[in-house]
Parts: sequence; C-alpha cells; structure tokens
Amino acid sequence: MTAQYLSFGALALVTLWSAYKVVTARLITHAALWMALSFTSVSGIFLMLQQEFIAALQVLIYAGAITTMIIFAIMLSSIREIRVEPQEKRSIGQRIRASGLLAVVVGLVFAAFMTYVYYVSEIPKEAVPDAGLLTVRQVGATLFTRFTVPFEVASILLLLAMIGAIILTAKETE
Amino acid sequence: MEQTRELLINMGPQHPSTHGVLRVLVKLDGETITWAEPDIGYLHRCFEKLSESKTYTQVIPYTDRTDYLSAITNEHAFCLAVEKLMGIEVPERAEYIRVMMAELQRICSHLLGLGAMALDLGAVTGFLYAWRDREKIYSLFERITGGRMLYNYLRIGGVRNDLPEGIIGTPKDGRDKADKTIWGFINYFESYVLPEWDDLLTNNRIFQWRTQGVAPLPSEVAIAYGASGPVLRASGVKWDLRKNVPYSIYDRFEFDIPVGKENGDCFDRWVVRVEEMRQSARIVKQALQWLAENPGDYIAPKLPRVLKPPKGEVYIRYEGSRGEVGVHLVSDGSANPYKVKWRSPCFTHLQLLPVLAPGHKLADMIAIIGSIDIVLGEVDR
Amino acid sequence: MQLPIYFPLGLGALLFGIGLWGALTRTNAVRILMFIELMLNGVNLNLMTFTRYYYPENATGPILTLFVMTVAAAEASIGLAIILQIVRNRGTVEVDKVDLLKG
Amino acid sequence: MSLADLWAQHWFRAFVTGSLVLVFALGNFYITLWLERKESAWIQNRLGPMRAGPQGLLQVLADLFKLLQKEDIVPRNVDRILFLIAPFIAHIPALLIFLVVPFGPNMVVADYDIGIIMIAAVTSYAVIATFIAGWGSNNKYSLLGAMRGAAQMISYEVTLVMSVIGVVMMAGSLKLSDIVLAQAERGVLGWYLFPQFIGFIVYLIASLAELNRAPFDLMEAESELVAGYHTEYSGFRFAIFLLVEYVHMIAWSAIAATLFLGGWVGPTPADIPVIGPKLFGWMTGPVWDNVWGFFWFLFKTYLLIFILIWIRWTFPRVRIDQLMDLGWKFLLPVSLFNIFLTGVMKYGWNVLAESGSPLRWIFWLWR
Repeated sequence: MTAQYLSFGALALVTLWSAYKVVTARLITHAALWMALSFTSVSGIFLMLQQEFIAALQVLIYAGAITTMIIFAIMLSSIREIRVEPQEKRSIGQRIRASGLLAVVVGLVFAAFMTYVYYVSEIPKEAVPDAGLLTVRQVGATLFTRFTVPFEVASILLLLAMIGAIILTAKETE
Repeated sequence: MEQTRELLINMGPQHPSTHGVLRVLVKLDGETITWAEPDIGYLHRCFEKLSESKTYTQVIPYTDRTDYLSAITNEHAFCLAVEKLMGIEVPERAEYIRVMMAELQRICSHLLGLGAMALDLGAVTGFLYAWRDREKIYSLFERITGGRMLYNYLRIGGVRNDLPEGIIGTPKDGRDKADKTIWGFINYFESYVLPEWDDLLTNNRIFQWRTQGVAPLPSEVAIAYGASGPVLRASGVKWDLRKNVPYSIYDRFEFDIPVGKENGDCFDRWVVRVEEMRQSARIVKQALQWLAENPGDYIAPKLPRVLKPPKGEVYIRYEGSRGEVGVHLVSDGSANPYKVKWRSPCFTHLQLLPVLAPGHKLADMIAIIGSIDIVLGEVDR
Repeated sequence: MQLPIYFPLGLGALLFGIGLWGALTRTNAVRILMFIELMLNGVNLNLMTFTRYYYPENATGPILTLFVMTVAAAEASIGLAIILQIVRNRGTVEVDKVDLLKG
Repeated sequence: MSLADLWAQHWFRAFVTGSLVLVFALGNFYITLWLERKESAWIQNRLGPMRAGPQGLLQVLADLFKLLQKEDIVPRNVDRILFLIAPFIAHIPALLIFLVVPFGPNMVVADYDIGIIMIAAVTSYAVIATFIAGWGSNNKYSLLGAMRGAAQMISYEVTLVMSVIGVVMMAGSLKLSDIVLAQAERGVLGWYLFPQFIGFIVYLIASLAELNRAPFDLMEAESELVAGYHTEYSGFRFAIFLLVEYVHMIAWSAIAATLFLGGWVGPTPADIPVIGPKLFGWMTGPVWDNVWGFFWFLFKTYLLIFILIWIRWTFPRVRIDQLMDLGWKFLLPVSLFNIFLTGVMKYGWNVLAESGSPLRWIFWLWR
C-alpha cells in the first residue's frame, strides 16, 4: 500500500514540478526538456494504471516525437530567442499570474467540476477488481473492427498534417 | 523575407580534417556552405628568405621541407634549376636514379593523399592501408638515402650515392613478402595494392556517392586559377610537364597521362591519382630495367666545393606530385642565391577552395580539401 | 489498484491547470504549443484513469487516447510549421506581435 | 501476502534484475570494446593492443582508468546542468532496452506484452540526450552534431520500427519471448532471418544509423565536426558516452538476434544424434536450458556485433543528405514493401494450406 502511494507520489511530484518548470523556465529549450520529463512521468503513471501500451505510446509520441519536433522548431525558429527571453517589468497582476496561483485555482476548479460530473453521471461508483486487463491484442482488434473508420480518418489526418508541414516549411525554390 | 541566420564555423587550425595547420572559415546555411575562405600562414618558415643566406647545396635540405611529403621531387626541381643555370651535365645513371626516386616518391605522396582523403571521408582502413604501403617505400628510401622522410639525397649535378647493392631486385609475378627490393615493391604494388584500392574505395558505392559530382571544376576555371598536376588533369586537360615540357630524361619513358572527365569532380581527382600511381610504377619499372642493364658508378660530376653560378636567372617548371612546382632562381654570381622563388601547386590549388566549396554540404568541404590534396608546408613555405 | 481514484484524476486536473495557466500567460508561440500538449496529457490521464478504474476490459478508452495522441502529433507538426513560417516572415515567435490583422 | 509486501517485492526484484542487467551491459561493453579494437586491427593489418594483458585484454581497463582519473572539465559558458546530466540521460535507452530482451528461456527482466513498442519508445531518449549534450555544450560543432543526430535518429527510428513489423506479423505478438518461441517451433529455416530477409537487411542498416556508427556516424564525424555532440566532454563523462555507444550496439544486436536469428534457440549437446542423450543427458532441465539459451543468445549477438564492427571499418561515411535520401526514399519504401509482401505471403499460405494445393510450397517460408 505504502509503496504504491510512494510511487504515485513521486511520479506526481515530478510531473507537476516539471510542468511548473515548463511555464517558468527562463530558456525555452529548458522548457522543452522539462516538458519531456513531465511526459515521461505521466507515462510512469500510465504504467501504474497498468496501461503499458498507452505508456509506451506516450513516451514514443510525446517524449520522442513531439519533444524532438519542438526542439527542432526552437533551433530553426530563431537563435536569438533561445538564449534570452525578454525580461519585462511586471505589474502586480502579471506577478500574480506568473506566480502559479492561477494554475492551482484552475486545477482545483477543474477537479471540483470533474468530481461533480463524476457524481451526477451514471458511471458506476464502485471500482471493478483487477481481473481481466486489456491486452494489446484486444486494443488492436477493437481498433480495426469497431473503430476502422475513425482509424482511417486519423491516418488521413496524419497524412494531411505531414503534407501540410512539408509544404509550409519547404523553402521556395525557383 | 528573413532568412535563417548563417552559422560561421571555423575549421582549424587545429582540426582533424584539415591537412596540417590550415584554417578555413566556413559560413553555413543549415548544412550548406555559402562562403569559404582559407586562412593560411600558420606554418610559415621563411624558406625563400632563408635560402638567400645559404649556399646552393645547403638549400637542398630546405626544399625537402616545402612539400615534405614529396621531398625528392622538390630536390629534383631545385637541382635542375641550378644545373640549368650553371650548365652542368648530369651523368646518365644519376638521371635514371633521380627519375626512379621521383616516381617512387610520387607514388608515396599520392598514397598519402588518397589515404588522407579516405580518412576524411570516414574510411579509416583505407588510410591505414596507404600507411602500410608507404612504409614499404620509406624502408626502401631509408636503405638508399639514409633518411625516411626528408632525404637530402640529390646533389647538384647528380645524386649523393649510388644505389646500394641488391636493392633493384628482379621482376616477378605476384606478392612476395620476403622480397625487400624495389622490384619486389613494384610487383606487390601492381598486383596487390592497386586492385585493393579499387575494391576498397574506388568501386565502393558509398565512396562514389560522396565524391561523384562533388565540387566539379570545369577545365577553363581550372586553367584560369592556375591549377596544375592531378587537379588540372582531372578536369580533362591533358597537361603533364613530363610530356609537354620534358625535363631531365622523361622523354625516354613510356607512360600515359590519365585525364578525368570534362568537369572534374572529387571522384575524377581520385581516379586520376590512382591512375598516376600506376603510370609512375610503369616509369619506375623502365628505369629499373635500364639501371639493371647499365651498371656503373659515375653518379655525380666533380664540382668545386663552393658553387658560384654565373649571374643570371632561370625558371624551372617541374611536375611535382601535386602539380607544377616552379623554381625561379636568381643568381648574382656569389655563392648564395640572390632570390629563390618557389611556385607551389598547393598554394595555387588552395585558392580554388572558395570557388569549389559554396553550394556544397559541410561534409563535402573535407572531401574537397582532401581531393585537392594540399600540403601546408608547401602552401606557407 | 488500490489507489483512490482522486489521485490520478487530481493529477490530471492539475496538469491541465498548469497547461492552461501557461497558455494564457506566455506569449511565445512554441511555448503555447507545449502547454497545449501538457493539457492534452492531463486529458489523457483522466481518460486512462476512468478506463482503468471502471472499464478495464473496454478498449475504447485506450483507443480514444490513441486518437488524442494522433491529433496532438498532427497539431504539433502543423503548428510548428506555421510558427516557422511566421518566424521567417515576421521574425518573431511572440504571438502578441503577430497582429497584422489588427487595424 | 499483503500488497505492501508485493510492492516491496517488486522493488526488490527491480533492483536485483536491474543490477544484473547493468553487470551484463558492462561486461559485454568491455568485451565489445576489446573486440572492436582487435577486429579493426585485424582488418587494417595491425596487431591492435598487445601490451596490457594477454592479447591486450586489459587495455580497455587501462584506458578506462586513464579516462577516470582525468580532470572533469566543465567549460565556461556551457549550460552547466544540462552538460553534466547529458551522459547519464544517454544511458537510459541503452540500458532500458535490455529489460525486454529474453536472454534465455526464463531469463527476461520484464516480459512486456508490448516489447517492441517499448524498445522503440525508450530509444527516443537517445535523441533527447544527444540534443542535451549538443546544446548544453554551447559549441557550434556540438550543436551541428546534435542537430544532425536528432534528425538522423528520428528518421531512422521510423524505418527501424517498420522493418520489424514483418516479424511481428509473422509471430503475431509484440512480446519478444513470444517471438523467440514462435521461431523455436519453426526450426532453423523458420527463423525470421529467411522469410524476413528484406526486413533483416533494412533493420541492420537502420540500426547502424540509429547507433551512429560508421558509415552513418555523422553526428560525431570526426573529420568535419571534431567529435560532434561530445566535443566538449572529457574524462569520465566522455567514457560514459563511449560506454553508451557500445551498450547501445550490444542492445541493438541483441534485439536483432532475438527477432531474426531465433534468440536463445539453439541446439544443446543433448541434441546430438546417437551419442548426445547418453553423454549429455544430464545437461537438461531448466537451469541447463537457460545456460545453453544464454550461450546461443550471446553467440548470435556477438555474430551481429562482429558484422557491425566489420562494416564500420570498411565503409566511408555517407553525407547527411544522402543519409536522409537513403532512409526516406529507399529503406522506408522497401520496409513498407516488406510488410506488404509478408501480408500477401502469409495470406497465401493460410488460404492454400487448407486446400492442400502444391502451390502452397511457394509460401512455405512465410507459414
């Protein structure tokens, strides 16, 4: 019991701290790396939830692909803004906003809202026992039977995104 | 429209890919070179000025150290200049020894050039193979001259000493590891080394990717920039001073001038060098035949201890390993040369870098430096 | 799984909150993209929590998460491409300076 | 047993197996490094290290001691924290891969259902580590190397995963131990090396690129970028990068051995006809199975490592644009074709095997 709490606590702490650092890190590259850490620890929580498949995908897509893409964008976008971010004089309002208070407030509001929805909804309030977890095989089978059309749509979306990104970033050649 | 900022990169003077202490400033747009400029002078040793305070014989060791990878050819060029100035007749045997040594030196120098280019392109093994074979030439040279790299072997009017006993050997087929003679080396070189280079690199697909179409040098540009030697020949110009302006006894030898395609690229420069090694081996074989058939010991004429050439000047064009070596010698009648001007092919070829590099990738840069095969000792002198 | 469900749910909500906070306060376009990814992560966490606690044998949750990730990846690639174009054309990544449409 | 005990047990198990993996990785790193030196020397007509120990076996130790006692230089103007942690982050993927690799019939640390996806996932940290090292060094060479490396690894990861999908299709599982067992049933000719020959070749090339080994060692191309992303590193941090490089190589070879060469499957002395059972009959049972499994696994892994080293010391380096062309325009389409081919062949066998048509032997390899 305690071990579980400890594990979750550690992961949650890392997640939140790194997410906080994404907002407050001075350098944008640091922010990107903190974001990768945050994604990683979220993947750890997925593992705790016994969702290995999603945990691996989380690392693969978020920590791998998206972080690298963002890093590349940072490198390519502007050398100047990597190193120094403009330090402006802040008003009190900005300071409050920058303090992270908003995060807590918004988070709590969301949590409360979700708890409310959770209680008014028809979701069973008793957690089901551990037996019978999903296997990748089942996920795959469902994906290619019940969700064939969404799957194809998602594929087309990715394809379009790829083509779009290439067209947008390709240098115009005469 | 704002473009991505260019990155200024400094290659050298202490950089693993620049041959010697060359510094190249490169501006990169992403990975593409937009501007390149060689910065030289890190190895300047005042060779030309230094020569003015030496006697003619004393200059010879300094010529070794200009293009230190091709020492014999430099000595040869300088000796030819002094001999022309003084009108000295060189004994026939000495001429043959000189030519044989010069061609062996050319093989040796090309081996290093090719090996270094291979190393730059990441083929470490090719480099070590070149080293291994060069070692064999060095051992031969050590037996002949006493020096391994800088020989001080040629003398004005001849050579310092005759070939040692039993070094010529006999022609044989194939490789004989125990055969430590010049013939043994040539046999080994022709039957083993040259096919190996072809197998390992020339016909290697990755090597061809890296070199074919990289930095093409049209013949008119090559001529306009004063390129010579393998670089010029790779651009398709059939120009070899040994054939076109024969000096010494080169008109007695049979050999071909390898040329590249119309627009010589790095691969052409490579192939021309490999081919030149083959031709040099041919010349060495002919010289060896003559030397074996005509024994003798007259290798240098009797000359006064202190040479005082008559007043005048002379210019010698010499086909060195890397291109045209020019020696402009001015004598005021004293024991020391009034002026020694050394025209070095590497210095000229280095000026091609800003022309060749732009538009290519950073990785091509080192292929280009490797393919024009510069020796900084000669660039800076 | 004996962990109370509020733990992962709360974590997801907080993650979402931090993401929202950042997206609202920061002006750097690349950073805003990062915060959107953080928010999506919070959402995914919630999805997976509910799946794990109540429908462990139903593949819909993971698949929905998969789609969220797909969309996130697509969004990131297109978003970054657009940002790169903005940088090339306007020389800035600050969203409040990209105001050509403002009179 | 209470849940707390179960979790404690998990942690204990994680600790022990993790240590074992570390020991395995370090031991093989040592051997691989020595092998690389000896093999390169052999290829290049040299002797290689000869002085320290018999055949230079202690040379690696000597070098490591040398590197360890060097001053730990942290240049000025670097991003200090990133610079310091980069080597350790580079470790993560290299070691995590070993978690799912079956060393023997019962020797696997964590037999995930999603073995291959997990491998693909943890590999992404290599990119991040490269980037951290390159950017943290605040050096143009490092940055260029890191950018190249990141682009290269991202591109080739796609190819790598695609080349493996054929194997997954044939085995019907992402679990590595399942894949080995599936191959064990099929006999030597059934190893996925043969039906998945295209996949194997593509995997080999792509893993070379993923490992940043010659001919794809662009991010540390010593002739243009000095040492790429670890230009500024020295002493033991550099040693760690070296370690990572080789552990990575062992890991990828181990996976290739598992996926294509049947992993730990192999004959034991008891399998020798006639005399085998009599003489070596006692060499059976779970422990001996694991011993022989481990032996064959190591043998196959080292066979692949040998090939990788061989390739490294034979070929020149390719250029970055050629690398990208090769990856995207050749290897990826080829691996996609391989997936298509595998599907068609497997379908063909499934259809024809029932009907008993003689044509089915065309598809036999893909059964």
